[in-house]
Amino acid sequence: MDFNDTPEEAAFRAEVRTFLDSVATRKSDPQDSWDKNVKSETEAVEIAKKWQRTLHDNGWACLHWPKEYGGRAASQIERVIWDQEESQYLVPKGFFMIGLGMAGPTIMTYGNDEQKKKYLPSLASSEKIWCQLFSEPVAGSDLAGIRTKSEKDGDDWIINGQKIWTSGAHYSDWGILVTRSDPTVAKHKGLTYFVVDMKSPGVEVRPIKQITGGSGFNEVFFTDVRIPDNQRLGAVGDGWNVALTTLMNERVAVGERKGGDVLELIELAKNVNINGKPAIEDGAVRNKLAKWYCEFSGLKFTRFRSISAMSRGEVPGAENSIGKLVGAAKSQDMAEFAMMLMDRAGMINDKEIAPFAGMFQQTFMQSPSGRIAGGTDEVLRNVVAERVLGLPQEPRADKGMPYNEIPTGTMK
Amino acid sequence: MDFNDTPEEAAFRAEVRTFLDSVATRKSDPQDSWDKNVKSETEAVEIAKKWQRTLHDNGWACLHWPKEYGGRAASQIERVIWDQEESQYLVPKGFFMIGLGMAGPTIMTYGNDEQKKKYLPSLASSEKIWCQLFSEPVAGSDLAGIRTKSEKDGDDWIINGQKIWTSGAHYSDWGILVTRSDPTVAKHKGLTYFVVDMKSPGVEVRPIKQITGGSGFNEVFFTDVRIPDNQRLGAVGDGWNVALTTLMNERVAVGERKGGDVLELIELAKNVNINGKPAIEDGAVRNKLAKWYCEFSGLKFTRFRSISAMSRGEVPGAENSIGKLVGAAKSQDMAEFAMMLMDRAGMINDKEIAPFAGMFQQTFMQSPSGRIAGGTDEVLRNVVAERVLGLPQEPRADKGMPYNEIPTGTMK
Amino acid sequence: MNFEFSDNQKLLKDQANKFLADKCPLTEVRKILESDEPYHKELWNEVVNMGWTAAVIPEEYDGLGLGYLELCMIAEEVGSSLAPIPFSSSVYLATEALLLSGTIEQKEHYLPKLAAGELIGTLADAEGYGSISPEGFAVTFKDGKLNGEKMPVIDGDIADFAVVAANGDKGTSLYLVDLSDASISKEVLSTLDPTRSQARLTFSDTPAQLLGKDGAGAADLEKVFDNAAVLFAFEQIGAAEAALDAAKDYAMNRYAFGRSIASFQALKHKMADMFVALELARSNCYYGAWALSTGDAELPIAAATARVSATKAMYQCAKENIQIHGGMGFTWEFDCHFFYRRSKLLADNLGSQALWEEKLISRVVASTAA
Amino acid sequence: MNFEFSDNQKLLKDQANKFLADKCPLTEVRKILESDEPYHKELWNEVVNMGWTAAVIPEEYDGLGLGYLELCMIAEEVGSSLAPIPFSSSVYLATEALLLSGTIEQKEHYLPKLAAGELIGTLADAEGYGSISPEGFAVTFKDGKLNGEKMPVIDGDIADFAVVAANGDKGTSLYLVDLSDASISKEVLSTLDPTRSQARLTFSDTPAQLLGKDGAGAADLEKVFDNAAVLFAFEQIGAAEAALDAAKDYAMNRYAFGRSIASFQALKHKMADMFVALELARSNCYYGAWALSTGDAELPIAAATARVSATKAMYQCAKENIQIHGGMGFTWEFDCHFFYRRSKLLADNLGSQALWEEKLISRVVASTAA
Repeated sequence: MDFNDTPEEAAFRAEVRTFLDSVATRKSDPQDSWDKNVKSETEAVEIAKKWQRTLHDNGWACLHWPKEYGGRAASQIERVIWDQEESQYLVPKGFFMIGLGMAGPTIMTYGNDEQKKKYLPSLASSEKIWCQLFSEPVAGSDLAGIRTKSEKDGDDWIINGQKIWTSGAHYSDWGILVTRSDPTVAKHKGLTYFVVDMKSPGVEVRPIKQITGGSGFNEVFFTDVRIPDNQRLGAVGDGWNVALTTLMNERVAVGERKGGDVLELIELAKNVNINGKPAIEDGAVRNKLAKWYCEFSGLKFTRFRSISAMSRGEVPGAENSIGKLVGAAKSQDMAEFAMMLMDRAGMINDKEIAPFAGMFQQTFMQSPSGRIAGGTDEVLRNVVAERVLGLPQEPRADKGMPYNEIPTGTMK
Repeated sequence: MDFNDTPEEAAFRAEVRTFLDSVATRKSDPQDSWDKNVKSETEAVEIAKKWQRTLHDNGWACLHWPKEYGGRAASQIERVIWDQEESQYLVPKGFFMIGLGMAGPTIMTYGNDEQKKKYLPSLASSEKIWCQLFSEPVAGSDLAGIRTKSEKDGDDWIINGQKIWTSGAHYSDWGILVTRSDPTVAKHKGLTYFVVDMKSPGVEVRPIKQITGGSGFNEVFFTDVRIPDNQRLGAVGDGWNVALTTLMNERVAVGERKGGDVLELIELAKNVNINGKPAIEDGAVRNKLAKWYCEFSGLKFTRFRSISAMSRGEVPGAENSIGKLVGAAKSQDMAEFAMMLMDRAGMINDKEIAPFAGMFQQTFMQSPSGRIAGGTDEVLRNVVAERVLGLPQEPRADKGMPYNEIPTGTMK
Repeated sequence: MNFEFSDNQKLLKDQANKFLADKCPLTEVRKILESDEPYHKELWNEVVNMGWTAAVIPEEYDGLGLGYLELCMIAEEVGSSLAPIPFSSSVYLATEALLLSGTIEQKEHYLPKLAAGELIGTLADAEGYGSISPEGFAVTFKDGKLNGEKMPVIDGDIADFAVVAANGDKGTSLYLVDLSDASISKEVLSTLDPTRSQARLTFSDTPAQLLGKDGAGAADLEKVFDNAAVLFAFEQIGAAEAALDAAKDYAMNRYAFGRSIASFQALKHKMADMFVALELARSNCYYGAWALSTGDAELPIAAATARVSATKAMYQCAKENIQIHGGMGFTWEFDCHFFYRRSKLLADNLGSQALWEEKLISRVVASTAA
Repeated sequence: MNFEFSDNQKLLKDQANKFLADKCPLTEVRKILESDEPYHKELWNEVVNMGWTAAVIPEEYDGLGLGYLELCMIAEEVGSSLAPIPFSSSVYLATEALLLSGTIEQKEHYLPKLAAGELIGTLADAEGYGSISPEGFAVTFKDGKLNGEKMPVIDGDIADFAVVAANGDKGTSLYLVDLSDASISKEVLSTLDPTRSQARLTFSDTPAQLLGKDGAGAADLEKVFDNAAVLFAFEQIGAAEAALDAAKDYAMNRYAFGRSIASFQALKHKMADMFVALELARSNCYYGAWALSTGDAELPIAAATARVSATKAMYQCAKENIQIHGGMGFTWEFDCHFFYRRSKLLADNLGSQALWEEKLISRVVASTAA
């Protein structure tokens, strides 16, 4: 039991570091951010594309891809090492995650030769940014319940409907899209999967304003959008299986959550008074801090165990749901508690005034989304119960029912 | 808003008190118990029967029964007042609850004239003690899933099967029994309800030892027990509706839980040290005490609201589930916490040594049953969700399925 | 036993409910949230016209002379509607402080104007981060003048006058301050709930007059807070119930896997737990209302119990309402965040949960020693 | 990174598992629970034969000289089986105290006998109700004699010798006491978990010898407890996992409403929460094991973290195992109560959760100040 790299891992890490040192600037302070001085999203996208091209030119763009598609066939642990090292440098992150991480592998599995030739090189060379068009207002946890319609019209398909929670839709070139091509069969059977040109006529992107005031996601409306049949991935009606392939390639996050964890809360507790003495001296506060410290520590070492498993060549399993399940609720509870310690001044979110520049207030508003996005608390408990503990699924009320006969509600 | 009786209630209370003063001894200390010097259960049953006859002779035995059956047609609030007053005296409680509270009203509703004549007078005069034979090892929360078989044989029925959680089965004269007379129809449709003579050949009663070491309940085994058809209540196959009538008459408990509530915990916290000072000075302890005090107080005033509703003539609803749902978990958590405060000595349950004569240790072992008996926490949450909030039931996997085709497990 | 509000009190509640449903649907709350307006002036005027600001002010001071039980009914509805008005500041805090400690002259001057809505009052105690310690306020009073900074002051930018807790010659005392005085500098603060304004007030030789006995400020403040705690608690359970109702409505009508999501145990039990928290808090609030209305000696315990359980219930209902709404719950477009924001505002505004838990348990322990 | 036990360590764990499944099924635990026997003598002899009591004792003292990682693997299985033997007292406490503070002579005398199972040791610190305060033990040591009462002492009626914390000339020190000495009176205590015996020991001029530096008892005790905390925590997660497995098995095979009760979300999510608590505790235990095995400076924090989270996880799994079993869960006939009893024994035996939470947070706060 040790925390060190194996010799192979150490060698890989050294190689990564040497490369990064040659092309990027190391952070002088962990709080440093690559986009500190970036003025607009357009500029950010340009910088990201440029950086991705540098990676590509040096063979680091799609390191987990098979070698035949220009990748390095990197293992899970090598991806972790890359992430750990890359996070030390002032370089853009995330713009190509959907394309390289999800669309690429799906195309490798389901694309025909023509499609592979068309999409994979521009993905690898990072000329194009991709987005994911799966969730709909009526279909969140129940993804197979999507409604967006695809109808065959000659050699094309006509798409009508609405997608939601699409990151980067407005600056993406291509999207991966799941549609309902046949509403008269069971819900998993009537889906068809496409690649869609995001600049097609009839595609309208609207940002979603979140309760934080910011907007990281979009709604995407499709009105008579035409997609040529040669942009279909997989057979007509086989969209559910294609989508599962995409989702299985969703990146396992083993990174540490940033901002407002228990050590910051301890700092706060040293600096505010409660019931006439520093909060850190109050038994109730200490009790909560002990609880959160145990969770903080437990999550950290659960990540270490995951990384170790990857290092042994194992694929991380559903245990990883724990990170988000525990972490999201903990973030919310800690932020609420931190504000409580600030007492009457807890609501102030002015960065100039609030402790930690309003980090806890920001977390308070941001954290509800952590308990929902990427699987609600409830879905994650199902995942743990079913996939880890092997407990049975609930009977499905809509099992085998034709999609257009499944009861629906009035709420979106 | 006030805590006082209405003039009518005050008059009734005075009448009750006058009567009780005339026939019973008032407790000098609230901890006093009527069975302090009682040597055996047989003796206890005798005392109870004698007391019940006194009540009967004075017209107080079945005060909520209609006048035509010898009752006083008492209202809900009058029953509460009776209970409040009776609890101040050294008199036996509980032995006739099933008979007077549940069997009697069921017979009034479903019994024919002959049955009413046969059972009601001896119930009212309290010669006979009744017990309830509903739950089975395979059917707890899912009561309609019972298996005990009844088969017609001439004018009799032959009963085979097993019941469980029957209080007082060993000293009862009569039992109310739900059986499955037809396993080929849907589970709610194939039930038939009987009155059974507990001294019949083939009835075997075995006490169930609980984790506390005590045994308040029994298993009852039926082996070819004969019941004459004239002891059937309601139609063949209508047992579920008869049973529902019985259950609707299950007494709404508005009494206060005894033993080990927050005020005792405060006393304990004053008297043990934790981290070098009296536990009561520790912020974490105070925080927990505040939480439990709020629950204690919330439950108390929820009871007051229920009593007020009864005083207005309303029938208490499913809101009353809250008392047990919150109270049972609170008992368990407080007992665990109390033992934690005692630190290494927490496990000692010697009455001579342990604080409060081992009350918290006793509660620790007893309280798990509080979260299960009379509806599990989970069932009570369903009750609140469905009956109070009006949320939909879950789809039933066994809906409409013949009983003998419903999947069963291997665990009892 | 009649541990329930009277039919007349319930009628008043119904009227308040209808009035606010008409005048203050959540679209009106949204208007204030999305604008720079510190509060909803038209609504405030309507509320004044309804006589709510005059409710417990005695008739001799042009009030309605109603009891606290009536005011509790109004508070529950104000809470339920999330009304963006300085009701709690002016009615539960400033008016209460005057009723409790004002001289006849002070009452004659302020109460009729408070009743008529000509003045909005507030109370300024907090001095920055952490809980206040009544032994030592940094704001000082000397020779009729206040100096120092209060931060945050709820409705400090709106109010015409404030009851200010400060350190005078004999220790903590309360003072009445006209907030239109030019010596005061006011800074509106950015907060998570812009539907209730908060400000920083800086006093520089600001004229002030003593309210109540010199040196009795800590004790007076505690009494005002106990009264206000019950009223805040009613606002909190009103809002908690509204959040639970919103969750229920959404869940009933949202389908997944071919059934209403309200039929899944995870959500059913979550809502059952919300209801349980609310119901316990409600019972404690009734107890608080009884103690407040009768001036019973149990008020300090009853008020703290109501306050603590209502604070928890509202936060639980507000945060789980978002969760039950799923993705929609964290969109700006849906209203869930209004309850979430307000839950923290009401929780922290009168002193935090930790503070009230400590008050509660101190008082309970003291009562067991007697 | 290799934050995992080695294949050899896992093999040892597998062997321990098979051995205990064979020698100590729950029917054997039941035997002790239902008898007057204070522990399972045959099992203890078998455990000694397996060499487990000799595991971390160096070879020079006739031990196996294995590492703590190996002992952690054994501890997890001992915990999982609920073995009714004085393993923790003799191995985690008495042996650790000797390894840490014994003179060569003391080690030569005791360690080979502990390794061979010829002696059972324990540690006596508690003096009645509430947490111990290391500043002042009431038991005193003077002129080679101990006087006073220790209560409760785990395995105090079984053990051949005890490490006793007492107040000597230079303050708190540890002493070695032969428990067969006629001056000691022993009273077996009635407790909620009779599968692990507890006693009151009264010393009357009982001969004792110093263990470790005179006056260093508090510090030495803290070190012993930190080591033991990691080992206790492994017992706790072993038992927690066994309770979760029992709940799962029962729920999978018990049907209601035509389906396995394990398919109801209320129970699925309850078991998911049990698993989450267990998994976080396990990760913290691994951290503790690493720190213990390497003697890292982070041990005090790691041990407390492991201890606190394992205590919580075991209690949660044990109590919810009963709940998932429904009515059967509170029958004597089913085994659920074994886990419930043991969860509290292990929780309170090494100092309560409150004590360890306080240790944890003191240490974390101290580390952030550095």
